[in-house]
Amino acid sequence: MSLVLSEDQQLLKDSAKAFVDQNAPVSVLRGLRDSKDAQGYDQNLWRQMLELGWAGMAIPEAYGGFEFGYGGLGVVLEESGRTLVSSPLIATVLLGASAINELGSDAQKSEFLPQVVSGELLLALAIDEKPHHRPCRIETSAVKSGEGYVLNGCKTFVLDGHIANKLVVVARTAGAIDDRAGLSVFLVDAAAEGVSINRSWMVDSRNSAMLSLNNVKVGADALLGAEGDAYTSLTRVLDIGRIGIAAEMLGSMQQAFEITLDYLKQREQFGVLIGSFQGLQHRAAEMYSEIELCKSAVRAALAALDDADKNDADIAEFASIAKAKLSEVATLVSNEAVQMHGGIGMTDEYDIGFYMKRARVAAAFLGDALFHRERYASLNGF
Amino acid sequence: MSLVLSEDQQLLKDSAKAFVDQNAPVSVLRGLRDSKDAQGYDQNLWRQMLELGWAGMAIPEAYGGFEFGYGGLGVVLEESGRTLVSSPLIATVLLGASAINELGSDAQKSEFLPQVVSGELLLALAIDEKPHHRPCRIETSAVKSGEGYVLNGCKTFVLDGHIANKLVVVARTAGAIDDRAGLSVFLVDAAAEGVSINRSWMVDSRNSAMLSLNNVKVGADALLGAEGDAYTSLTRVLDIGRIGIAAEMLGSMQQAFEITLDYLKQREQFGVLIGSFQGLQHRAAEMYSEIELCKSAVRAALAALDDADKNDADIAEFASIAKAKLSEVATLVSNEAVQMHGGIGMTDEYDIGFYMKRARVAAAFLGDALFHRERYASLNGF
Amino acid sequence: MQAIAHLEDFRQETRAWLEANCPASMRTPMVDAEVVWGGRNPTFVNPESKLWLERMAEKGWTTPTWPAEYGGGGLSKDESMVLAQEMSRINARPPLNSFGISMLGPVLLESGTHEQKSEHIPKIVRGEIRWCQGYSEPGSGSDLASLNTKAVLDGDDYVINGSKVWTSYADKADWIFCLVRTDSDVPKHAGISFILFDMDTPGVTTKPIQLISGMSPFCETFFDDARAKAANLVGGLNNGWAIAKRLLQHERTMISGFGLAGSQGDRGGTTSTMDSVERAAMHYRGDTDKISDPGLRDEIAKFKIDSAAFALTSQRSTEESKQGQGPNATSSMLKNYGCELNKRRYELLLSSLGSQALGWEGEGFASDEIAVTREWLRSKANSIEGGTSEVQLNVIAKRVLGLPDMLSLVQK
Amino acid sequence: MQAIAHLEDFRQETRAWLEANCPASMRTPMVDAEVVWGGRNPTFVNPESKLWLERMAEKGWTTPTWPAEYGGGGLSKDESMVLAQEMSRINARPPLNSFGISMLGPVLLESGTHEQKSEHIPKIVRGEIRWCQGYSEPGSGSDLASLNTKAVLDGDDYVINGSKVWTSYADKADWIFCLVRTDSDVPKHAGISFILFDMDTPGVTTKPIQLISGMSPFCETFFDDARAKAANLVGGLNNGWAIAKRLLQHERTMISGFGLAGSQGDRGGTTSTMDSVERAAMHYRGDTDKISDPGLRDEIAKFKIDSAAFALTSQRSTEESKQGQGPNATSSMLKNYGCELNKRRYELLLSSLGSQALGWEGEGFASDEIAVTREWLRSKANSIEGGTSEVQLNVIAKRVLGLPDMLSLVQK
Repeated sequence: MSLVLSEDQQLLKDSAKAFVDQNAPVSVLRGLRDSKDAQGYDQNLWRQMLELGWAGMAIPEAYGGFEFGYGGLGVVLEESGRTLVSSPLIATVLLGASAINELGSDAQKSEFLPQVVSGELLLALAIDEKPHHRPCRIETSAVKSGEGYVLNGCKTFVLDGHIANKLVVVARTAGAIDDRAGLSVFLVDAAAEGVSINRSWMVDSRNSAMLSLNNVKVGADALLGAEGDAYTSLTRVLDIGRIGIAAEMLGSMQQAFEITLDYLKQREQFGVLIGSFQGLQHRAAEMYSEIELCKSAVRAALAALDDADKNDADIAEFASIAKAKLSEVATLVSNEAVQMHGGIGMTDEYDIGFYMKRARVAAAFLGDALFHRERYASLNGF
Repeated sequence: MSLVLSEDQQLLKDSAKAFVDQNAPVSVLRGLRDSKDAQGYDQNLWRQMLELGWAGMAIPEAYGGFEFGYGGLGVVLEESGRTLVSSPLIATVLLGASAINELGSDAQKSEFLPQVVSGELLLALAIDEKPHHRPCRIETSAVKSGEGYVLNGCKTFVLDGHIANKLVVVARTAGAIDDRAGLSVFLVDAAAEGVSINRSWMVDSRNSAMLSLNNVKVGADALLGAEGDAYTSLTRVLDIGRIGIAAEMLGSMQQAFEITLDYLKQREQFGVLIGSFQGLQHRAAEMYSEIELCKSAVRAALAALDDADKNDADIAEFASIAKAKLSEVATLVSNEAVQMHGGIGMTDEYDIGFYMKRARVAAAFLGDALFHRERYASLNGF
Repeated sequence: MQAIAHLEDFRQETRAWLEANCPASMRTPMVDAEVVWGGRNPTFVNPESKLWLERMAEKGWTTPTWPAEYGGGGLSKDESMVLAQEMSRINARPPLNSFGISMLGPVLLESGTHEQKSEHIPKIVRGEIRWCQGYSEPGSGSDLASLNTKAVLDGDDYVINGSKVWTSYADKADWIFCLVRTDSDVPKHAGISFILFDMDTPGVTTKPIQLISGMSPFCETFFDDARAKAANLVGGLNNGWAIAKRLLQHERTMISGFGLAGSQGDRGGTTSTMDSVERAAMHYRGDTDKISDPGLRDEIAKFKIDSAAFALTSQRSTEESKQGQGPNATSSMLKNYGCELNKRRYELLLSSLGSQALGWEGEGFASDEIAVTREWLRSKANSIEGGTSEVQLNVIAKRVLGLPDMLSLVQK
Repeated sequence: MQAIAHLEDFRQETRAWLEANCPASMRTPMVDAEVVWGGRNPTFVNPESKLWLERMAEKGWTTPTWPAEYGGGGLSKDESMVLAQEMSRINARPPLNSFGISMLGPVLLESGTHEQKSEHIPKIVRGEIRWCQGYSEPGSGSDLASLNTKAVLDGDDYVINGSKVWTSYADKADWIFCLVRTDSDVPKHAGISFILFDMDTPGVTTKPIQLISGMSPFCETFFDDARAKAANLVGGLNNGWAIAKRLLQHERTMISGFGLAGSQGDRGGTTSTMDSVERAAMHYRGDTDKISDPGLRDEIAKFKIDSAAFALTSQRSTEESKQGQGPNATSSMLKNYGCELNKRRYELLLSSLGSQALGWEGEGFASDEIAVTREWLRSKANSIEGGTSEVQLNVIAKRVLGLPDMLSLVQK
C-alpha cells in the first residue's frame, strides 16, 4: 500500500486542479448563496464534471463506471475542496452510489449505478435523526406490509436532500434504538407519497434537508441488502464517506493555509512583513506539520479502500484516524487563517470566512473528532 | 470574601519570603537528597519554622495555635514552595492537624494539636491504596474487637510516613469498596505492633512511604470522629490539603517562571537576547496569564476556607478549581521552564529540574487535574 | 458626617425625582430594538424613551459627573454613585447609548478648548448629535499609527482625503472624531492630529461592511476633499496620538468583559439553554445526569474552571486597583484571556449543538440556534478588534514582563 | 541480468560466511550491557562479541560500503543491502557501535586527505579508536557557530584552549573530532575549522554531566593549551562549518525516529506494559474493557491517532524521497513532531501510572516504573538536542514556507 500517488492519480489530480481553478472558484459558491439558487449547485459545472467522468470514478466498469478507485475519487474531492465546490459529488457519488454499490443486489447496481455515472440520478443519504451523528441511534421504522414496507420517521442533516431523486434511508426493521442488529436500508423515491423534504440553508452555503416519512409505502425491491442486516455494509459506506470528506477537507485546509501564507508574505505592519514575526512563524510551521500528517492520513485511508488486503476493521481504523485528525486540524487551520488575516478575514467580502464555515460543517458531518476518537479507542480495545 | 491579602497576611508573606530566601534555598533540598538524609527534612530549619509559629498558623487558639487562618498558612506554603522547602509543614500541619481539628473530639484536639504546634508530634495521612487518588476506594479494614479495633491493609503514597509519630489512617468499618458510608479515621501509633513503614525515595526528593497494617490493634480512643461516618469531614480535610498544595504549587510556579524570565533576559543567541524572540515572548505572556488565574484561584480557595459563610459544597468547588487549574499550569510552566533553558535546564547542576519534578508530584497528590475536572463536573451536575 | 448627611439628602431627592420622572416602561429590562442612540434624526421605538431621555438630559444626568457649565450633571463621584444605585434599584434603563459619552466626551473635557467644549459637549449630553470614531484604515490594522488619511490646511479648513474602516454606525452618525495625518515628514506617531467634523460634509461617504456572521454596524468611510474647520482640531496640531491612546484605553476595558459571560452562565437576564454550555451539551444529546460524551465533558469542565478562575482574576484586579496594590498592567491580559474564553465558549457551544449549530437561516433552526451560529462567527473578531491577541501578548511581554523588543532593533 | 546473478551469488556466499562466522550468542537480541564501542581499552562483556567484531572487521563489514583501500568492505549499495538482509535474517547483532562510523567516517571520506584517511579510517573500521564529538560549548546552545574554543597555530601544531559540552562519552573516547575557532576577525561561520586530536593529549580533561534524569553519557570537556597536529585539520583552514553541517544532518535524521515508538507500541522487542500507553493506563487503574478515566482515554486516543498519522508521514516521506518527488525539507518537521510525540507519550505514561511513576529509586517501585520516570525526564531533552524545537520551527518557517527572516534584519 503506497502513500504516494500513482502516476495516473497524479495526472488526474493535476487536471482536476486545473479544471477547478478555471471553472469553479469560490465566487461560484458565493454566487449560489447570494442568488439563493434553487438547486444549490451550479448545474453547468456539474455537467462538465460528469463529462470528466468524476461521477463514475469509483464505480466498477461493470456498472458503467471507470473503476479508477477511491484513490481517484479522493484526489477529485481534494481538488474540489480547494475552492469549496458545491456539487452532488458528495451526496450522490461518494455516499449514495457507494451505498448502492456496497449494499445493493446486482440488479439494483445495474439499474442505478449507470444513472449516477450519467447524471440522471441524484441521491441523498438519510441517516442522522439527532443533532449528533450516532449511526445506530435509528428510530425511523420500516414495518413489513404485504410485499413491501411502510416507513415512518424523521431525518436531519440530509445532505442535498432537496435535489435528490431518490433517498437512501436507514431505518429499523427490528431491535431497539442503538442496536446494531435490525438496521435496513431503503431506496425511497423522493416523490413518493408521505415523503416531505424541507431544505435547510446551512452556514457553509451548502444544503441539507430535514426529511419526514409519514406512512411511506415502498416495494420489496426498495430494500438494499438483507433485511435487518445492514450494519456491516452500512458502516463501510459511512467509512467511505468519512474518508472522502476527509479528502475534501484536506484540499480546503491546504488552500486556506496557502492563502494565509501568501497574506503573511504581503501584509506589512510596523514596517515589516507580518510573516517575519516569530510568533506567527511558529504557528504557521505547526500548521504545516499538522497538514502534512493530515495528508498522510488521507492518502493511507484512500489507499486502504482500494487495497483488497484490508478488511473492514482496517478500514474503520483508517477512517477514524483520518476523520478525527482532519476534523481537528481543519478547525485549527481555519481559525488561524481568520485570525492571521485580522479584520479583513472577518469580512464577508474576503473568501477566507467561507473556509472556516465549511470546515465546521465538514468536521461535524458523519462524526466529529470526539466521535472518531471514541470510536478509535473502542476499535483498539481501550 | 476578598481576593487581596490583608495587611497582616501581606506582612506574614513578606517575612516568610525573607526567611525562606535566607535559610532555605533549593540547595538545602539538594543537600538532603545528596546526603540521603535519614529524616528527609532539615531539622534545624524546621525548628526555626516552629519558632516562627508556622505549625500553629491555622490551629485555633483554644488548642495552642495562632488562629491566623488558612489564609495565613496558605501564604507560608506559597513562600515555602518558592524554594521547594521539604518540611513536615504539609504532612503534619496541613493534613494531619487538619484531620484532628476537623474530625477529633475536644479531648483529642486538646491532647494532640498543642503537640503539633510545639513540634513534638509529627503526623502523616494514610489514605491512598492504589496509584491513583480515589478517596472512597478504601479496602483497609478496621474491625471492632473488644473496646477497640483491629486494622489490616496497605497504603501507598503516605507523605512523610517514615518520620511520623502517628499515622492518620483511613479505614473501612462498613460498606463495600467505593462506598461513601462506612469510612472511619484512626490515629495509629507508628510504633504499634503490626505497623510496617517503608520509606520511598521520590522523584521530587521528598519522601513518601508504603505502609502495611497487619492486625494492628488500637483502642476506641484512636477513632477520630464517629465510626463509619467520616466521609464529609474527611472530604473537607482533603480539600484543605488540596488547597494548601495548590498554594505551595503557586509559589513554585511563580519562582520557576521568574527564574526563566531572568534567563530570557540574560541569555544571548544569534546576537540577541533570546527574550526578544516573539515565539518565546508569546509563550511567556501566556504563562504569565495562566499564573495570574492560578493566583486568583488559590487566593479565593484559601479565603473560602476562612469564610464562615461558605459551606462544604462551596469549599469542594473552590478546591477542585484550584487543584485542577494549578496542576495543569504547574505542568505547563515547569515544562516550558526546562525547554526555554535549553541544555542547561536538563542538567542536575541547575535548579530548574527540581521544579519540574516537584510540580509533577504535587500535581498527582490528592487528585490530578483529570480527577478534579471530573469532580468539578459532577459537583455542578453535568 | 456632614458629607454623609448631604449624600443621604441627595439620595432621598434623587429617589423622589426618579419615582416621579422615570416612565413605567423605562423600568423594564432593555430590549435591543429600544436602545436610544440619539442624533439629529433619532429613532424612538418606544415614545417613553424620548420622554426619559429629555428628562434625564435636562438634569444633565445622561452624564452625571460632567461639569454643569457644559450641560452635565455636575455631580461628585459619590453623588453619581448614589444616582447609579437608585437607578439600579428601580431597574431604570440607561437613557442614552453614545460614543460621544463613552469615548469622545472624556477626552474633549480633558483636552478641548473652551469653545470646543461649549459647542460639542451640551449636544452630547442631550443626545442631539450622534458620533462615530474614525481610527482604523484599510491598511493600518494593528499598526494604527501608520494611518494615511491626510489633512492639509487650506485657509480656515483642513481638506481631508483618505478612508477609514471599522467605523461603527458611520452610516447613522452625525459627526466623526477622526485621526488624520497632518505631517508626513516626521516619525509616524508625531504627525497625527485628532479632528472633529460633520458627516454631512460634502465628500464624505460611507458603505456598510458585511461580516462573515452577517450584517454589522461597521462601515467603510471615504473622504474625498472633505473640509473640516481647523477650529475643530482637538489637543493641538500633531498631538493626536496621545489623545488616541487615551481613547483606546476606554475601548479595551470595555471589551475585556466578554470572557465573564462564560462563568456567570448568564448573558443579560435571559435564560436560554444556550447561556450554559453544559446545559446545552446535555440538552442536545438528550442527557439527564451528565454529558454523555466524556471528551466534551472534560473540555467543558476545563472551560468552566478557566472561566471561574478568570472571573476571580477580574474581581481581584478590581480590588487591587482600588487599593492601588500591584501593577495594573493586567488590562491586556484580561482583554486577551477574556476574548479567548469567549471564543472557546462558542466553539464548545458549536460542539454541543451538533448539526443544529450549522444553520444559517430559514426553517429547521430555532432563532437561538441561529444566534449561536452567528455569534460563534462574530466571536472570532474578539481577538482582532481593540488590539489583536498578538498585540496584547506583545504588550504583556514588553510592559509587564520587561522582555526586550526585537522590533526596535529592526526599526531605525 | 548479470548483476542479479552476481547478487544471488553474493547472497549465497554471504549467507554461508555468516552461518560459519556469526557466533550463536551474536544472533540473540542485543542487551545494553553487551553493546560494543571498541577503542583502545575495549570492553567485551561477552567474549563472543570480540570474536564477532574481529571477524566482521577483517572483511571490512563493520563499514560495508567504505572503500577497501582504507579497510572498508568495498561493497556496492546493492551488495550492502544483501548483507544487511542476511544479517537481519539470522538476527545478527551489529558488531560495533561507533561515532567514528556513523558521524566522522563519512565526512572524512568526503573531505579528508589521503594521509588522513589512511591514518584514521582503518582504525575506525576495526573499532580500534573510539571517537567523540566536540561541537557545543557552554555558551553556544542553538547558535552553534558562536563557538569560542580557540586554536592558534604554533609551528606544526594548533594550541587549543576552551571547553566543549554535551560531548557524549568523552570520558571513554580516544580521539575527538572538534570544531574550533581559527579566525576571530571574520563573520562567525567563516572562522571555524574541523580538527582531530587525541584525548590523551596533555591539557585535555573531561567531567561527566549529571542530568535531571540521573547519570548520562554526556561530558564537559576542557582544553588547556592542548596541542593538535595541524596535519589533522580536515577540509581546509576555516572551512569547518560546511563539514559541521554535513554531520548535523546525520544526527537529525537519527533523532526523528523517536516519535515512531508510540505508534508501534513496541520498543525494541521487549513487551513490557509500558510499551503501550493504553495498556499501562488500564493496568494501573485495574480496568479491563476500557480506560475508566474518560479524559485520559480521549487524550490517549488523540496521541495514538497523531502517532499513527506521524508514522504514515515518515513512511510517505521515505517513499517520496525514493521517487525524488516533493520537497524533502521534511526532516525538520519530522524531527520536531517526533520529539513532541515522544514527550507526550511520557507525559501520558506518567498520568497513567499515577504515584507509581513518581519514584526515584529504592523499594516500592518496579524497575520498569523507575525507567518510565527517568525516561520521562530524559525525554525533555528531545526537543533541545540536535536542534531545539524553536530552531526546527524556524527552519520550517524559513526554508519550507519561505517566510521572511526578521533576524537577518537585526543582524548586520
